Amino acid sequence: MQTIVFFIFAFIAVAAAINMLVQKHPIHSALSLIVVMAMLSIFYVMLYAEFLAVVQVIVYAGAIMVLFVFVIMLLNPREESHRTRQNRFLLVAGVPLGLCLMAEIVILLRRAPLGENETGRQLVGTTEAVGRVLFTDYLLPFEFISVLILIAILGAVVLTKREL
Amino acid sequence: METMRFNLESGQVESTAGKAETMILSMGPQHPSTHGVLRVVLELDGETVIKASPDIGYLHTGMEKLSETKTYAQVLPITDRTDYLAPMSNNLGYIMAVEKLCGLQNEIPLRAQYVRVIMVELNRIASHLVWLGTHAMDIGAMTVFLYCFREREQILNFFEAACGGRLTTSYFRVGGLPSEIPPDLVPRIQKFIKEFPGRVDEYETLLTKNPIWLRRTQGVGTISAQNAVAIGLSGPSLRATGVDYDIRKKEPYCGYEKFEFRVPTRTEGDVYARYLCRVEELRQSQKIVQQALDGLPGGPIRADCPKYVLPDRNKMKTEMETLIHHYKIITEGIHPPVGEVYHAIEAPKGELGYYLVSDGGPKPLRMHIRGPSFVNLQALATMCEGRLVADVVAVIGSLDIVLGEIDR
Amino acid sequence: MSEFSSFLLGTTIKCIVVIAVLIGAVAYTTWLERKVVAHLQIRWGPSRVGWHGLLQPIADVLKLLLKEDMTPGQASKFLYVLAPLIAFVPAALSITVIPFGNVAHFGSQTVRFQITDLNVGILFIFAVTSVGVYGVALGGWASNNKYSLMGGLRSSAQMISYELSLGLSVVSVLLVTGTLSLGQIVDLQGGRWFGIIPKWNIFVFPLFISFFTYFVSAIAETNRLPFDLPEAENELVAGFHTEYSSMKFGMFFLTEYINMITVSAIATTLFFGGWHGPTFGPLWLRGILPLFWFVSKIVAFLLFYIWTRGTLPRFRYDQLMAFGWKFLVPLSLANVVLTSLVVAWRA
Amino acid sequence: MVTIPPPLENNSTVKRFVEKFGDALQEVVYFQGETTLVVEKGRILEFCQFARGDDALQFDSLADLTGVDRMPGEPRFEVNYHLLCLSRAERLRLKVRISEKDGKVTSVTSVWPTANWHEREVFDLFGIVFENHPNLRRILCPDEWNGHPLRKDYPMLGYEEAAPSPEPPTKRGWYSTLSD
Repeated sequence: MQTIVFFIFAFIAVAAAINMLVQKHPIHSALSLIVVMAMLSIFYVMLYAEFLAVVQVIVYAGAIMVLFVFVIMLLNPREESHRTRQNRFLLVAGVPLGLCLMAEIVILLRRAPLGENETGRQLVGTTEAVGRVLFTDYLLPFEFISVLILIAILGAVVLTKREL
Repeated sequence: METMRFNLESGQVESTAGKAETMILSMGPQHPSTHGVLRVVLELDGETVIKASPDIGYLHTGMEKLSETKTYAQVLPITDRTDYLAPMSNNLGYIMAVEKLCGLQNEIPLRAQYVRVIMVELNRIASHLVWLGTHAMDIGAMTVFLYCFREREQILNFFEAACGGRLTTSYFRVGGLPSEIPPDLVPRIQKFIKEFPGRVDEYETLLTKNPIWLRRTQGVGTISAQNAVAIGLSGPSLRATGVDYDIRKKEPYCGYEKFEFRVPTRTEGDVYARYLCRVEELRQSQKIVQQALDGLPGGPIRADCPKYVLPDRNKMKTEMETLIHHYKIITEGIHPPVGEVYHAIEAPKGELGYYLVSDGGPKPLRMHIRGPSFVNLQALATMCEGRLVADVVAVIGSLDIVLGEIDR
Repeated sequence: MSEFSSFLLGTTIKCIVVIAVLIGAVAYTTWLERKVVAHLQIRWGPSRVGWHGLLQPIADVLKLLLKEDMTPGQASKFLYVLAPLIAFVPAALSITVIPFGNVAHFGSQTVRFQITDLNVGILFIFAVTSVGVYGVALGGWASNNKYSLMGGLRSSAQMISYELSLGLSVVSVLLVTGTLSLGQIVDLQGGRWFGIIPKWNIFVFPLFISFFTYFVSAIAETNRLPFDLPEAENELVAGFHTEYSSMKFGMFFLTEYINMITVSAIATTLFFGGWHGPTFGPLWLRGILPLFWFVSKIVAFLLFYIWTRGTLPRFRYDQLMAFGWKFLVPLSLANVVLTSLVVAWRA
Repeated sequence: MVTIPPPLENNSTVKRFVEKFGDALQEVVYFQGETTLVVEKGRILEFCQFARGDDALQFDSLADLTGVDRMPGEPRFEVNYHLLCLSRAERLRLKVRISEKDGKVTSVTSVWPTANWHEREVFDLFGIVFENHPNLRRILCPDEWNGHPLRKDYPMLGYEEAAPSPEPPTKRGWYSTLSD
């Protein structure tokens, strides 16, 4: 049962991802990306990580992508011409990078313990587990990231308010 | 991307290269808040208005041309249809211009003058009520609109009782009134006028100190007194900038000098100031109507001037000469002397001027209406520059325009 | 019957019932709004179709269904059709985790008046509603109309901004109750202090501030006056749904009212004890009464909504953003800190 | 020297104009309490500047500006300027007479910005051209309208062609966005 559901959603996710690349209009690409995000969140649910699933939707689909769509709507670009597609630089840099990424995934997958992990189920994705881990083991990185984001926010404010 | 754009003011085609990309928004002529068929072409940067150019003429019906083919009496119903929210004021403006042309200014009996003042001031209240309702609605407060219409309805009923028409009254006649007012009208108006200040309080509770209302109106659409005069603003919009000019006070007509009232002025010149001025005018008009009702004299309602004014019907049946005058006026119309006059009155929206040129014939050679809305609307561009789209709506509302009068 | 299929059957029945009731509720919310606003404005409101216009909503739905469904020529067709759906589905989804009533016993059957009690219930609602923005934004964009576009832009900016204070104001509740599950949050609000004051969250010390921030941001999230800028009819004609007609418009309309109901339901759940209220009488009445209390609390909120609509003017766009970012967000942040201190002191 | 009608003999406003302009003042008319100064067409701008700027006059407001077609009289057109002094509540009419052949007068928008729309209206309805007007386009009639409706010879019935009139090419097109 679970496997069937997984494959259905996995198929949708991959299709949406491909669609994102293929679509010419930025807004269609952005929407496809949102579909991918939604599918990812379903995978999280299937992994018993409800908190992550929900946060995935709130943060990525609900906030970040809204901003993307907002900006796209604001600029209202036309359909992308084919020019960028034929950029040689993309070919030269993109293919090796893609291969690297692929290799990484393969290595990671090979290292990862396959099969169901009953103990991991309860511990990884719940709100409590995430909170506990964040505020104990990973407190320092967590705080660092907060400061980093704060700096980014300040930077954004300064950039937009430059004319004042 | 370099885009060429037609500049509405200079008439030149300009390049937008190097400037922020702007959007042209054609607001109107079908738009809920342009009070009819006004079209404002807005050049927007985001939601900020870079330039607002009013485009008028969608309601141009050629009233001035039409008047040239009608006798002086026949022109009267046309004047109702200019500012259809203030038909009485328009009737009065036109009739007074004709009276001036005929040299009847000082012949009008007192009773007629008082009734004229009552009607015109009631009309001012009605017009301001529509303004208040629609203005509040433009800013999103919808309830005020219906409250205002409740009172306006009563005023229209009074008009109906007096002349049979609610919106197109065609009430006054050269030399006085067409007929005596119905006997129960005075007590009815008395009753309404007594209740009215409470009603104004009601509107004010909803708006005057409402923080959202204050934010939407204060400091919005500001214009300085100097600019206002230069651009020709008149009426409450002018007085909101601090220029104390009310034709009723400065060039009294129709016996306004007999009434005690205050001309409200503000100095801020913003939407809120215009709002306060008009609301105060509601109260002052109420006072004037009260005084006029209290002091309503008896006597004739038409001037005794057989050349221009229809004679008394009973006399007509007994006196040959009167019958001839009656016949002449009915068949040919009146023949004012050759000359030209401009008569301005204080309409609810500002200076309403009627310019009449007579060539001695029964039809005016030229009739021109100086509509306050037409001139006031010119200030829109200045007031909206650099503001937001929502402010354009607030400013249009605060100018209190009627397109029938702008396009004529 | 296996556990799974009985779960499936039960949930399906609940879903169908809830959706049907919800749509009916929406229809009669519109009736309520028209009637109440009318009476605020000294007029009658719907009065011709049925007794006191009670059949008006049905007539409205029929009208919407039978109207010509137009698509503007230059619109982005796919997105234009998709947008109302994107708006509608999340709105309907978010009702799933709200507990309407206590566990009731009908004979041998035990029914819980809640479709599902997720342990991240409140977050789920946020997640789902945050997707609803796309409906409005895309609807505005896809119509290829400048007014719609401006409405869409306004709404996406507005909804992101107010989601922040909405989320922050809920955080304080979570701090006090210590759970994300709406079922548990309601359970914790049972009982009374000193026998009279119900143990509702609104009466817990700093939480009335969060209720304030929550409700104000919620009004903004649902695009209602005084925050109805995305559709501000006096500036933007009809904002993002200017070009929509027939049932596509109906979907947006439904969405708005479902959102109102959802927001009221969440407010009831988080702050006003959910379905808690005095119960008495026979067993079936005890099962039904919580439902009644829950509904009456929602209706009270809806009436408040309608009241504000009849009273207040509309904000201007920049004022709205300033209000959100400069007042509500700092206030709810400060409230989170305050609540944390209170909770820490109590522990 | 222009003759001044008796009621205006002691009128300070009229005196001031007579002192300043003398011959350029073609006629002084007094009718029903209104003063009209008929002004030499070429000097109307000077008159207006003086009327507005002079300390004794201070006609700071232009209440109205309109045209009259006196066909078949000659000169055919008149343009009337209704000035208003807000501080003294005094009104004054300036009038210029324009022949059909000429059909031009200087714009007074530089003196009173409010003249802008009034002059556009007179241009639209009478076809009188206001020189140095910042934006002389039709205002009430559509841009592509033929003829000037308030002229006495404008056809009132049927589909006759309006008499062609001298006018600058009408600027058209609100959008005219020429891309690239």
